[in-house]
Amino acid sequence: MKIENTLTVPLPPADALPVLLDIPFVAPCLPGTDLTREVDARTFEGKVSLKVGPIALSFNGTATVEEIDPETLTVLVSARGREDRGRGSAVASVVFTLSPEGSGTKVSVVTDVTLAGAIIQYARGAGIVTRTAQELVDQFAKRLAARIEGGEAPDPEAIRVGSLLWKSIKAKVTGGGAA
Amino acid sequence: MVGRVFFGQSVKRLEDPDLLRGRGQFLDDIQLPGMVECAFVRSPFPHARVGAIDTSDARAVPGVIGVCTARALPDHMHGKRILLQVPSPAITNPLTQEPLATDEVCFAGEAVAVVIADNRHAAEDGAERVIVEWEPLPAVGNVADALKPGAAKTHAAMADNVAARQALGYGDVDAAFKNAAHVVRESYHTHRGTGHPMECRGVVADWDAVDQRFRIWTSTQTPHNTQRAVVDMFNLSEDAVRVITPDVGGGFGPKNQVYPEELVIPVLARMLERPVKWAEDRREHFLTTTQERDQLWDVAAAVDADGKILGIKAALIHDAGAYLPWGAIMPYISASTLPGPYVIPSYKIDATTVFTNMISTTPLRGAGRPQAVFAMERMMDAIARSLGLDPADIRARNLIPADAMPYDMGLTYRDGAPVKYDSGDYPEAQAKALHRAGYADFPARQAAALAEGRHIGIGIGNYVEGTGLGPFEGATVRVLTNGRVAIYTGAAAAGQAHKTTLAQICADELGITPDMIDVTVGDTGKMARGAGTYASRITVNAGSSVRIAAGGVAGKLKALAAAKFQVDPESLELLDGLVRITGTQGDQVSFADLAKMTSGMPGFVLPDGVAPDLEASGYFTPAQATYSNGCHVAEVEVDAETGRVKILNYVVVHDCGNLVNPKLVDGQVQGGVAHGIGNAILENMVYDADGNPLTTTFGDYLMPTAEIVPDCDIIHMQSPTPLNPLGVKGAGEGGTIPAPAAIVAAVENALKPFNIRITECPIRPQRIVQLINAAQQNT
Amino acid sequence: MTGDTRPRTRVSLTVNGRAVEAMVEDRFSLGDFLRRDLALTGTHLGCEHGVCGACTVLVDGEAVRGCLMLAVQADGRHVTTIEGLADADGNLSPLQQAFMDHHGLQCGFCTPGILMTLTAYINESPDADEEALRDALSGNICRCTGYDTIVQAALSVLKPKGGV
Amino acid sequence: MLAALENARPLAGGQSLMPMMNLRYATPDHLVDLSRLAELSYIEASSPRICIGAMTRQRDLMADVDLMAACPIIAAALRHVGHIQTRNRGTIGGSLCHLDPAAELPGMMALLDATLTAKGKDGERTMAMADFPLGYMTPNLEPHEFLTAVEFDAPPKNHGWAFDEVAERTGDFAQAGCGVLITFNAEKKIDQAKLVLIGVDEDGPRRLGAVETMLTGKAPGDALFREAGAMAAAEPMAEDALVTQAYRQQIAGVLVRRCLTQAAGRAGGAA
Repeated sequence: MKIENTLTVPLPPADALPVLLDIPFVAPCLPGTDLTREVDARTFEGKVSLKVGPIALSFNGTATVEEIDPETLTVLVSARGREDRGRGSAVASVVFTLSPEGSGTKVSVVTDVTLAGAIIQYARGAGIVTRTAQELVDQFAKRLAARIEGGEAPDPEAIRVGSLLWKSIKAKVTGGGAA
Repeated sequence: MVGRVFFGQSVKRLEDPDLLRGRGQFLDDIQLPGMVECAFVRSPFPHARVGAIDTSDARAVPGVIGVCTARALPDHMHGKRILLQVPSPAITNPLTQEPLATDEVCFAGEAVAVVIADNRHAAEDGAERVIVEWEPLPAVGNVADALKPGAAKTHAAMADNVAARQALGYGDVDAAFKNAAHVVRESYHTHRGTGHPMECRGVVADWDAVDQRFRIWTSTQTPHNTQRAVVDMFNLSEDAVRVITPDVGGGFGPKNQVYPEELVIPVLARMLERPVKWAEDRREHFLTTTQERDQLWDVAAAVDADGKILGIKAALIHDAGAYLPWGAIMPYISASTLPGPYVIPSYKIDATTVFTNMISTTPLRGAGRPQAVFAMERMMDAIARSLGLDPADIRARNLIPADAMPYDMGLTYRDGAPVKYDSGDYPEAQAKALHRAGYADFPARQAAALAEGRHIGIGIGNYVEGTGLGPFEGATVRVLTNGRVAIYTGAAAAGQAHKTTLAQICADELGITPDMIDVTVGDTGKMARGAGTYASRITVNAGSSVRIAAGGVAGKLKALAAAKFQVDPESLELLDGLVRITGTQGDQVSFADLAKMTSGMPGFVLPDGVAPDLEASGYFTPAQATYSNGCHVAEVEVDAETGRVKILNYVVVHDCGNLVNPKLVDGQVQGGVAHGIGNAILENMVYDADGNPLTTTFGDYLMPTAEIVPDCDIIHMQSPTPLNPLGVKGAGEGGTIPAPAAIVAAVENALKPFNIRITECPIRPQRIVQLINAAQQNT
Repeated sequence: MTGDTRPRTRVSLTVNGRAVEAMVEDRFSLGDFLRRDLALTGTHLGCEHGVCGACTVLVDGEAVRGCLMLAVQADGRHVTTIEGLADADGNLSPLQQAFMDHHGLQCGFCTPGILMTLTAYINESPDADEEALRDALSGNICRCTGYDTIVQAALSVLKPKGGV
Repeated sequence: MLAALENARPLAGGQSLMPMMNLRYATPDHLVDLSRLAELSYIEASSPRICIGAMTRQRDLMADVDLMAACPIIAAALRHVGHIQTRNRGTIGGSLCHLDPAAELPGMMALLDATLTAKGKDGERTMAMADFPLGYMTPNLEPHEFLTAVEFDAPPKNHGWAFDEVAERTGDFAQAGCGVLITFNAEKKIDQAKLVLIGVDEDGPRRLGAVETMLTGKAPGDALFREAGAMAAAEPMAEDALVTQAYRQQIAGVLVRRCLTQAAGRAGGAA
């Protein structure tokens, strides 16, 4: 599943790049994330907790900065995690591509998530899993932009994805009307 | 009571008294002292490399006794794969599964480790805590993708996804197409489903350290195959491996495989020196029990001006799934089934079997035939449409006439013998079915319904089915010293009432009632050789061998009594457990007394030429398959706005030769149709593009229920086969085979006003609506 | 194995008319408990997610899924299983007998659940017609029979004259 | 007790939670069995305000004569809820809290504008059904809270009603379902129409406010009900691995039209 987002940050690309490489700074922007150990400068262990309706999931895994290309202003981060109770596995690669936009930087975030195991072997839940992944990545982009702009740490608590979605759907229904 | 015959009677089932009281002994009901239970650690990924496996957390779980991975298995198992059951030169990559995957997993659900605990709950807790480093690999999640250039590879080390190639045919197809007045082409797609017996699989193993031998109970259709595979894996003698089938809660094909668990559980029992049980749960069944039916067909028919078929050209891509446990039999059966009951002067088909990263496919009730019949019958409807003829008429013009029997089709069947239809009246079968279904006045009914806004339709499915496959099945019949009779056969039962059927056949030979007979099925310790229950072969093979063996015992009984009474054996008859001089109230001797005398009683001297023990064995080895046939006519109503289909009427004309027990045959047909209804309108095992299974509960994979399946109107024709002493043919799969073709044709016919064409099955409401919407947009 | 920490609870209930008292693992379903602790293996587990109906038993006379009720919830209740359908002398109930007469079963795995469902249903709705019966059966899956002989067996018990 | 325990869940009839636990999707550490709370099992349906205890079983709801007389749509919807065996254990409160997108009872409560009462460590609070779903299978309840009761006004005596859904088999989760309540004024115009869809929105039942407004004051008829169906079919709807948005929209539109037609036919004073 490929999820694409863009965010703009009020720093020129040369200054924005080191920020994206600062995993302890970036990681908490993914809701429900808790870094537990720095393995080396580029590799971190952590935990992502989330709730999909009645199902509480907790992924333990590692995130690694795989490639930094200062020429093309591209960063590749890979992450993989295993759900605590073996209900699934997730493998993700995130490519950040920076380009100047005005005085700031436009960051394109392309996330490719592969989910496997019980959590996705459920046809009726496929829609909500896709939506949850999309929502998490959207939230990540928003929170990262906010953090770079404002500097404050985001709320580390595991989010109830449902409640976030409720607001977005309400907005869609009241604002958007019929499709 | 003289002259009483049980063959042909709907006697009550010998199996029922226990089953109705909850006293069946199914696999999971087995409890042995000191027994432990298992749960497997299975790949979440459809395709991945297996890295390090950390079992330390799992071992700390309360109740967990141990964890075993591929590398912890005994040396002799390393690198060894499960015995390929049906080898064939057509197979380019004869790859079967490892008992536990070592380096690479190729479908979601493939096991890499097993957790042993004091109960299943604790074992599952442990399995949750085994941490495997997976490296996901690109996967093939769809049969249509497997041959595309640049496709992912199902097995990382293989050059492509081709598992087997087969080409069949006869006659001059090119000439036929050149001379054709019409050429009709269509493509078809049939989807995956599976058998879903209500009892999942399971294995119990016990290693006798004193005698150095295994006892293995497994919920299988083919205990001798399991025995062969265990013997092969462990380098043991057959005497050291006894495989026993308890009561089996349904099979339908997938239980005729040998599965990794049937090798892993025994090795654990030997390593731990205590009995070990694994009982599959339904989720595992969805992931790891074999499936079938995904095929892509391109069919072209050359037809003359009168609607007679001149030739058929076809190409078939068959989805093997990840491995080939049963070889490449289904596509071969499909290819040889396509021509069916029709005169097809020339024929050419290329079948390609491809690997995909989904659970392997193996024969499932119908075994490649439902797909072939779907393709052929849909093509018949397409020809009818294209020539402006009635679907019944186009079939009638092409059916093999009864006086052409026996009919050599021109192909070689899977048993190596020519496909030679032995008996049957195909035109009469169709005529009877149409008559019973009220086909002649259907157009009037259809018009009347349409006037009320109701869409009803009718569809036909004809088929011929090779059954009663060899190589053989055997049976031993023995008179016990208490006067009862025992039958032993290797053929395992899974609900077909083998015990009842075989007892009926034996009872007639011995002049007793079936309830005097105890039948033991599916125990390799009781019958050294056997093939198993598949291919609708048991009544033909085991039934005939019981007839032979019982005949041998009857001869022995008479010889002994003749010696005792000093009379000619010809003057004796068997009745109610006695041997007596025919028609007189004179001398008689009981089976029990004769059994005691011949069982080694001191002082008793056997008459000349009579071997000890009142026992005889028989093996029946059929010369070729025997061909059952039939015609199904379905009438349905479709809600064109929601796509919901209701089956209003279902007629089956069924010819499986002589009927041993008509009620049992009716049960097979009715149950088979129910399965076919599932294949037609409900059951679809859905995978995503990466091979992740999505329908893994009974809430998402829809089995037919009581309000879906109508009471079928079953008419039996009986064309006895000359190929076996009973004149019987197989009956277990004919209910399923033509059902998707007939039902889908009926749905299409009901939607005639919308002019849609349905070339796939199952056809579900959403798809029906999509087709209607698409057709309306085009007009 | 060190200190088994798996929680257990004492339950007392009546099973097939017999008083039963036991320590049961908290997480055991009623089906697990009947099969594992009481060796009443006639109740079968076919899916453990509440769809197939093979595990159906009667609790206080009502049909319930044995896989969707915890054993501890059966405390103080009257449970009837397939083993309790025949009378004390082992004579089949009229419904069981009808299944035998009509070939209402093949492999017999789903049969206990179906017999329990129908026993309760026929008791509550003795006037049911075929359509109602089929609706009542919709929570039990049988893969072998195609249902017709099951429906015929049940109808024969319902109909005053067809009964056995 | 719920407040004191970590990762605890209340267990009502268990007909939704138990399958998820057996499949190891849901893994609570503690379950608090509410089924022994006999005082939460009651139906008061003889007065204009109908009150139902949260632990009332679906079976009892179907069998209650007063409820059937006052509000027959509930029993009609319950016929589609699972099977006999699950309705014998399943409760109204359990179904509401599980909040499956396709569940019939949350749909009925949304249709009837029910008020829900929850109890927790801080006492009782009430909320409108409209405020109860927070998102996908997420009820507006704190971990220490559980539902005790629902109440709603009985529909007017001469109301028309209909419930229908599309599912491939009896008892399956609805791919879409629709409930309608309708009343007519003296001029045989629609006085009030209430419509709810289930199974079309991951976040719970969806009332069709715009359709209700459109219908009010109009004379019933096929054209009007077709228009209502078309409006419903234009709503955004959920999509999963098996059912597309387009199909849900189509069947929802069909159900709206059919249910309006049937409900209008049943209403006193209908045209």
